[in-house]
Amino acid sequence: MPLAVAANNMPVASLEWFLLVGAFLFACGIFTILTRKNAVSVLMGVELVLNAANVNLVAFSRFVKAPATLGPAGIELPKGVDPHLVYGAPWIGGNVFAAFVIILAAAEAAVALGIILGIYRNLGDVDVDQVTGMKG
Amino acid sequence: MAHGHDDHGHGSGHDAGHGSAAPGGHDDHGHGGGHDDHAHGAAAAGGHGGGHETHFQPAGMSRGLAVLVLALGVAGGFFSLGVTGHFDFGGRVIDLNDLFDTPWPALTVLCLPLVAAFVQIFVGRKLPRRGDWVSTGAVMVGLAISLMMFGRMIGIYDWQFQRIHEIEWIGLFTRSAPGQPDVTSFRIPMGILIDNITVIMLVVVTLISTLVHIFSMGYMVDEPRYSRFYAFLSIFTFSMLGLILCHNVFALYMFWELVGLSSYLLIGFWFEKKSAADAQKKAFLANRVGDIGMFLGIVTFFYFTGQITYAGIFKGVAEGAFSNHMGLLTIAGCLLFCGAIGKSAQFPLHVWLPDAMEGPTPVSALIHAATMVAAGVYLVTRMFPVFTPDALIVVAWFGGITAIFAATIALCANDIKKVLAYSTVSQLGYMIMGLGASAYTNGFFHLWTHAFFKACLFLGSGSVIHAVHTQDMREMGGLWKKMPITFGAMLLSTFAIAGVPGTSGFTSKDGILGDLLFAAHHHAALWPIVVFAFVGAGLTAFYMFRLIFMTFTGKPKVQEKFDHAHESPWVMAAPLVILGALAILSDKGGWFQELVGPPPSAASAAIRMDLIAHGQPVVEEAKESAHEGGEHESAEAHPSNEAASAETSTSARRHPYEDPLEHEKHPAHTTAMIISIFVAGSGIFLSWLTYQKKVISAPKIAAALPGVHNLLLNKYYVDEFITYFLVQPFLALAYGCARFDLKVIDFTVNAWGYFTVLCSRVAGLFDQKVVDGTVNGTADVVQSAGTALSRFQTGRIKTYLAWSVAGALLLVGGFHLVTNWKHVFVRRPAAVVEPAK
Amino acid sequence: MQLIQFAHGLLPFLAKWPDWVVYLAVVFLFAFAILNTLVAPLTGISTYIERRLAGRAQYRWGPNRVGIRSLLAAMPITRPISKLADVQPFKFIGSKIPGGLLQFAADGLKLFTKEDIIPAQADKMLFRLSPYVVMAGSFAAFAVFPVSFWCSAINLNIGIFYVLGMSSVVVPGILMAGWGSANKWALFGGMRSASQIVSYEIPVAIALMTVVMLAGTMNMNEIVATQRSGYGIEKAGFLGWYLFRYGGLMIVPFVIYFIGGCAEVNRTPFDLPEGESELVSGYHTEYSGFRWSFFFMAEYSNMFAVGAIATTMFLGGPLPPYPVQFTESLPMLIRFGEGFFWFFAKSYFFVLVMIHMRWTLPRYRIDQLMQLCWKVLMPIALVWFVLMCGIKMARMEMAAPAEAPVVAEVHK
Amino acid sequence: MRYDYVGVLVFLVLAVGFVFIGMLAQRIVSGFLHTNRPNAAKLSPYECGEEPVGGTFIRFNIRFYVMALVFIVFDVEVVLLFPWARVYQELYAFYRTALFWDMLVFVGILALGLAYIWGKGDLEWVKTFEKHLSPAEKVARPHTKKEAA
Amino acid sequence: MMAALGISLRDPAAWVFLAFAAMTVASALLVAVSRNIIYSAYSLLLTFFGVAGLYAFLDADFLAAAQLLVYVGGILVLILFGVMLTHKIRDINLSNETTNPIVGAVIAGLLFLVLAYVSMRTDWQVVDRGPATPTTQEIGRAFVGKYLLPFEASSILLLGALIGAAYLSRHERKKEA
Repeated sequence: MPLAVAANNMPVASLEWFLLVGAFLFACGIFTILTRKNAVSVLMGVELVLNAANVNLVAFSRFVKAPATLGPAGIELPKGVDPHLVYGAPWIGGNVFAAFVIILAAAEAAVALGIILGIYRNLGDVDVDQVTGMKG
Repeated sequence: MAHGHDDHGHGSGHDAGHGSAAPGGHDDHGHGGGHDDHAHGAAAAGGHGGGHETHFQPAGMSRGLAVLVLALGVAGGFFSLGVTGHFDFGGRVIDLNDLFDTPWPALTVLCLPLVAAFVQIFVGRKLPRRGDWVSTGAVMVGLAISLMMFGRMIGIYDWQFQRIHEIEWIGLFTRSAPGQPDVTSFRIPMGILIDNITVIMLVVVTLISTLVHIFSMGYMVDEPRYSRFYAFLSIFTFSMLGLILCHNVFALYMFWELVGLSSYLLIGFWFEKKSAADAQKKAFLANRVGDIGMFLGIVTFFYFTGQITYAGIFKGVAEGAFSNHMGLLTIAGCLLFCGAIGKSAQFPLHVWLPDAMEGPTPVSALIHAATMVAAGVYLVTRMFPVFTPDALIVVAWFGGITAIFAATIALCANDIKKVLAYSTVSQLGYMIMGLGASAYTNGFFHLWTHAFFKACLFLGSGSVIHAVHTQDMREMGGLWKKMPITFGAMLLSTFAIAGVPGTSGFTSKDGILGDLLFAAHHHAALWPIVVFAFVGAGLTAFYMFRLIFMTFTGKPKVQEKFDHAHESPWVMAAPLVILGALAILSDKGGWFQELVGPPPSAASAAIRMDLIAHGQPVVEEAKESAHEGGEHESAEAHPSNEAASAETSTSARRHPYEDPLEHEKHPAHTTAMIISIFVAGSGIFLSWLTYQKKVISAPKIAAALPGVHNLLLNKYYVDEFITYFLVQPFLALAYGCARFDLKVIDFTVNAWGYFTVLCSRVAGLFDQKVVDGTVNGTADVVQSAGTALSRFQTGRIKTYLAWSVAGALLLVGGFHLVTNWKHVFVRRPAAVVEPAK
Repeated sequence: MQLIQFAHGLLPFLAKWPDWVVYLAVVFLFAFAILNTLVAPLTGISTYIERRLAGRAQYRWGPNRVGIRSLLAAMPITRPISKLADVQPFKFIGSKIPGGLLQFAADGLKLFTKEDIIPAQADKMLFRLSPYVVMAGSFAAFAVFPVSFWCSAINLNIGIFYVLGMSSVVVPGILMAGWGSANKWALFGGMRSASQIVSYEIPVAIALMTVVMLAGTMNMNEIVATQRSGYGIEKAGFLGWYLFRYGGLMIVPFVIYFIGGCAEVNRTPFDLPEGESELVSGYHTEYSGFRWSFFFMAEYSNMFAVGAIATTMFLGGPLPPYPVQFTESLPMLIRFGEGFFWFFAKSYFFVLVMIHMRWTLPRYRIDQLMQLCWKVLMPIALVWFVLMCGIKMARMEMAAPAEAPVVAEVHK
Repeated sequence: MRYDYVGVLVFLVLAVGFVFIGMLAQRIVSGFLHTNRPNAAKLSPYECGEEPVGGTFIRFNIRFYVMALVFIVFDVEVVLLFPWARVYQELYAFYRTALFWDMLVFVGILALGLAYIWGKGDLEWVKTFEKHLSPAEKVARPHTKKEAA
Repeated sequence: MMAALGISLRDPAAWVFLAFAAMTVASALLVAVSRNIIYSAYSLLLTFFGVAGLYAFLDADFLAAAQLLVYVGGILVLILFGVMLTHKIRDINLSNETTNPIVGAVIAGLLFLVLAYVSMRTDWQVVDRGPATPTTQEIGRAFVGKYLLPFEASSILLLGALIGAAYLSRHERKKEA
């Protein structure tokens, strides 16, 4: 008995499973952001949210119908060359965007922690509820 | 070659003696007419002994000469390499047709100066010798490649030779439909065009630029901003090369502006001087005036043809893009010519060029004599097919007026560089005039020859200024003994510009005059131009020899300056020698006439030829003679004839240009030659009489004609005219507007204000009693509401997030729930998995 | 897949089993073998060798008692046999066997039976979890090492990238240990260690990326395969290794990698995180007994991993230094042994080098350490990466010159 | 390919299991041998045998954070460059030299960042400390930069 | 059964998947509710690891490793540093209090419900892509092809982040001194 997953080339679980996990991560992230007083914790919530988005992106990339090609229009490749071998598989877009989200998360974490440390130095604490300089 | 030490060899040794052999005759004149021949004679006697000055350094000079010969040999080597067309590099045969068949050589020539400029800007000061060798080396490499190209051009010898390398620069896509390939809706190509004109211009620009770079090593050596100067020179070289290499008008316009920018930077190089700063602004603004016209012209052509490449525009015009608007085509041509008016300093906008002499002299030589100002001429040459006959008449008139106009001003100028500047303006007028009179080949030929002798003259004047530290010719005199090389080179160039037979200037100017005469026979509107041209030729000879006589011969006016004068170091002298030789030699061979011909006709060519040849079907003849049987009957309307070029690129057959009207033009040329020799001779003679023999007294003439003299001294009051009739009116208009604003509008406003105050007094009572009650009530409501609502603005980011998430939820979920409440709880069928393809 | 086929070929009856069972079994065996050869015992042996080498360096003996003879003498049953050592020829043979060979076993026994102390103030959970993370991170990297020709536990196509990813899992584990110990030295050591490991990961990754760029693949088996030939020779022996390719230019990334690798395993001269004169013992100060030995094991297996990566990426992995055709016709099992021998020998060579470095070089200061990383290794690695890209570009250009990049040629 | 990750899992499980079983066995043996006899001295934080001084609160040098920050930026750079390095060879036939310039622009921009923080002194570990030194002390302290190189 | 659940429970890999998903979900929940911030941080480690596992299940091998390298090796370390730089080691509670947990829970729960509803009710156009292929080269091709501009632009983003964060921390040091 071979692996059932290998039979139909699809991942072990259907798209909805991944989306549900993503949604749960997202909700957890939002909950964390909303309820935590500690700025570092809030940052963790943001990371959760970004991860949730990434799970969705990759899941869609894997499951959902993709455009015909990633190549530019009007440029002919030499004959016999598979455009997917040059421009990449068309469905890879989701993965690429997930990679960009990872980059974004890294940049965001770096800057956010800089800000958090600034708050810490100034207020002696990292309670985001005390950062109300913009209060009207 | 660039490694010459700071060798201020005040060379006037044996080698220099050769150069002064011919001027020796003039020296005798100096003796004859000299007022103070005692001291002069003593000096001359010493001079004949060889090195009357204490600084006698034959070693430096001979080394310079050796380098010179070596350089000429190398240059000749590159040239002959190009002529050969291939060379054997250790078994690998390198095909030099690749110079044209690939874009990289041309791009190398283009980009090296840019790289050098960046190097100079960022690290120039830290480099040894302050980095002058970077710029010089860059442009020298460009010169080598250009010379190879030049040789290859001679080797190919096809007047219709042309190569275009283009890429898509901007392509805007329109998405047609999902899954369908996108459609390109708009493309702007970028590329380079190489043809004979380009190659010739390349050689001119790189050669002059190289020599000026070398010259500047001596001239600018004391300059604290030395490396910046070289950076600017490199930027200029880059811009100019880009201008001549690009294949479309957009790029042309960009580089055109870049050239303007570098000119701005270089004119104001000594920006501490107010005059220099003013001059640079003036040059910039004057150019902008012309450029607006040019831009409008470009836009017009783009609007009608939808193309920006030269070939595309010509094709579009030939295919009748303007067929319903021939008048507009004329206007567009004139607008395009506006750019040339600005850049080539034609009549109304010439004012910037003399002032531009505030820049360092090498700059004047490079930019304001040889190359940049030629850009306008180049523009007209390049866009020649789109000029209608009417537009050409306009062009010719502008050129003619400029030629005579500047020549007369030069008569009275005393600043050596101003004289040269006005002579430049005048010569540019000749070129423009020639192009306007359909003397395409000779007009462009004059650009080529003029570049050399004018650069030589400017560099020579730089050498003189370097020696005597003044620009006023009235303080010079007798310098030929001190500066024999400078004198020799400048004399040769003066012969050329005056049109002495045997020199290059004679050939080109005579060609223009002949063509002009021929054209005037067929178009009466050109007759005044002919008169202008011949008178201008005489005046040119006169004032140029005036310059020579006042500067080099006679006795020194200011002895102190004369004593300190010395021959320039060899880095300055060598370019002079080369350019002096080229001033004589650059017309030899006749290749130019055979390689540069008017381009195949666009829309207006048939009409133009009709104009010139009275309806003879010369167009067809020209085509057939060029194509040897005319493979393409329709070639006249197609600038891009691939079959012909594919043949020329490979075969060794020569395709020289044959002027179909050569026989018709012959009498005119003969006449023109005779007249011009006479005119030039008389100009020289009069000049000799006036400034050497002092038979004719110039001050007396000036006193006799005070009005004319003042007019000329004040340059026809053009600057004043512009000031009073353009600047002042605009200022007055502005003042007027301001006064209108102050008096009328403000009065109205104030009156309205008083009225309002009055009304409000009345209304105030009502307001305080009735309205305030309402308003205060409202305000209280608003305030309490605001206080309540401001609690939402907690300043806490989390609260905001909560609200936004809740809002999004409400929008997405709530809306869906409200609209689809029936379907929310009904399950849809499961998704279907498509099988693998 | 290869492993499954290999297993099928070895034991035909496995074909009846489900694929995944076979696969799991094979990988499990493989992993178990690695754990029990390259990780646990090798740590002990390396300890012994290190102490002996340290003895040589410090002009003393090092462990020389607890050997086979003392083992025999310790147990009453075998004690008579130990007496044989006084008799020829056993005396001669015995003199050739170094003493102290079983020291590591004795140490292991001691550690196993030692008291397991968890400080009262420690965060017990983190304290206990840390060895798991550290061990998992350092052991998982072994999954892709090509221990012989086309023979790794997993033939992962992101091979080297996976190694980098897995080795970065160790860092939170170390911080876990440092924090969980509730000891200022431990926390300090943990932060220093994390900072150092992550910093040196950059030059290391760039140096490895240079190889990936040259090889055009990240699969470690394929990277090894690209090193079979070089300089135009199809089977080039050692000339094909990336260390010697490109005219020796790759030595620079190799050196950068090795320095960075030494720093990543916190070995002298980069042992600041556990410098005993400053921080007692770094992040595992509070650990003792068997729990401590996992950190110890992770350190030594990491050392071996550094050597293995260097071997795979730069020194041809299991490829022998002589051209492979000499032994190509040998039976498969011998070839496997040959590959394993070379892989192990080369990798262990680096371990020995690291041991020598420890007893030769003084320790860096923290600022020097960071400056070495960011101001020396990192710029050089980056520049060298670009340089090698340029050289690769030049070579590809020469191999297949571009057509004239002319899009359109318009003639008059 | 999907099998490969099962393999990774096997390795992870084995490593965790190794530690788990090891600790379990140790627990059993220690229970058997009664080696586990904690007391207050044993359970206090180890500070070389001295009484623990002060709390364990340490004011960390912010440099640790800066290093991690620089690291994460370049880590991401490496992550982005790996796919590029992977396809450099095989796509060269199509993109030619443009491929190299792509990378150079990317690396160059980040090198600018490195140059920036380098020039601004963010890579100096002891810079803030040196500020407080008197000139004489500074002379006495050899500059760290030269030593590090 | 598969049609209803979208997963075959007879498949052992499905159990592994479920274990991973459960681990991810549980650790995410722990991040959200843990009283101890350091536990939150280490739960985040598990979440990241679980997400990496999900990537592996989605055949995104490169992203799985990148997740480990960047999230676990980079961002998590940064967060841990952040925790350690802003806390005393002896804090029992590590000041990880929550405010308004009820409101947060309601919002997050509703959010989850809406997202779950959308993902369950949408008729996804699922296609079979055939056997899984390595993604690294595909991502690389996309990087130098269609996504070249984002690729280069991301370096600008990183440059900005680097300069910005360095500036912030430098500001810190000045104050400190």
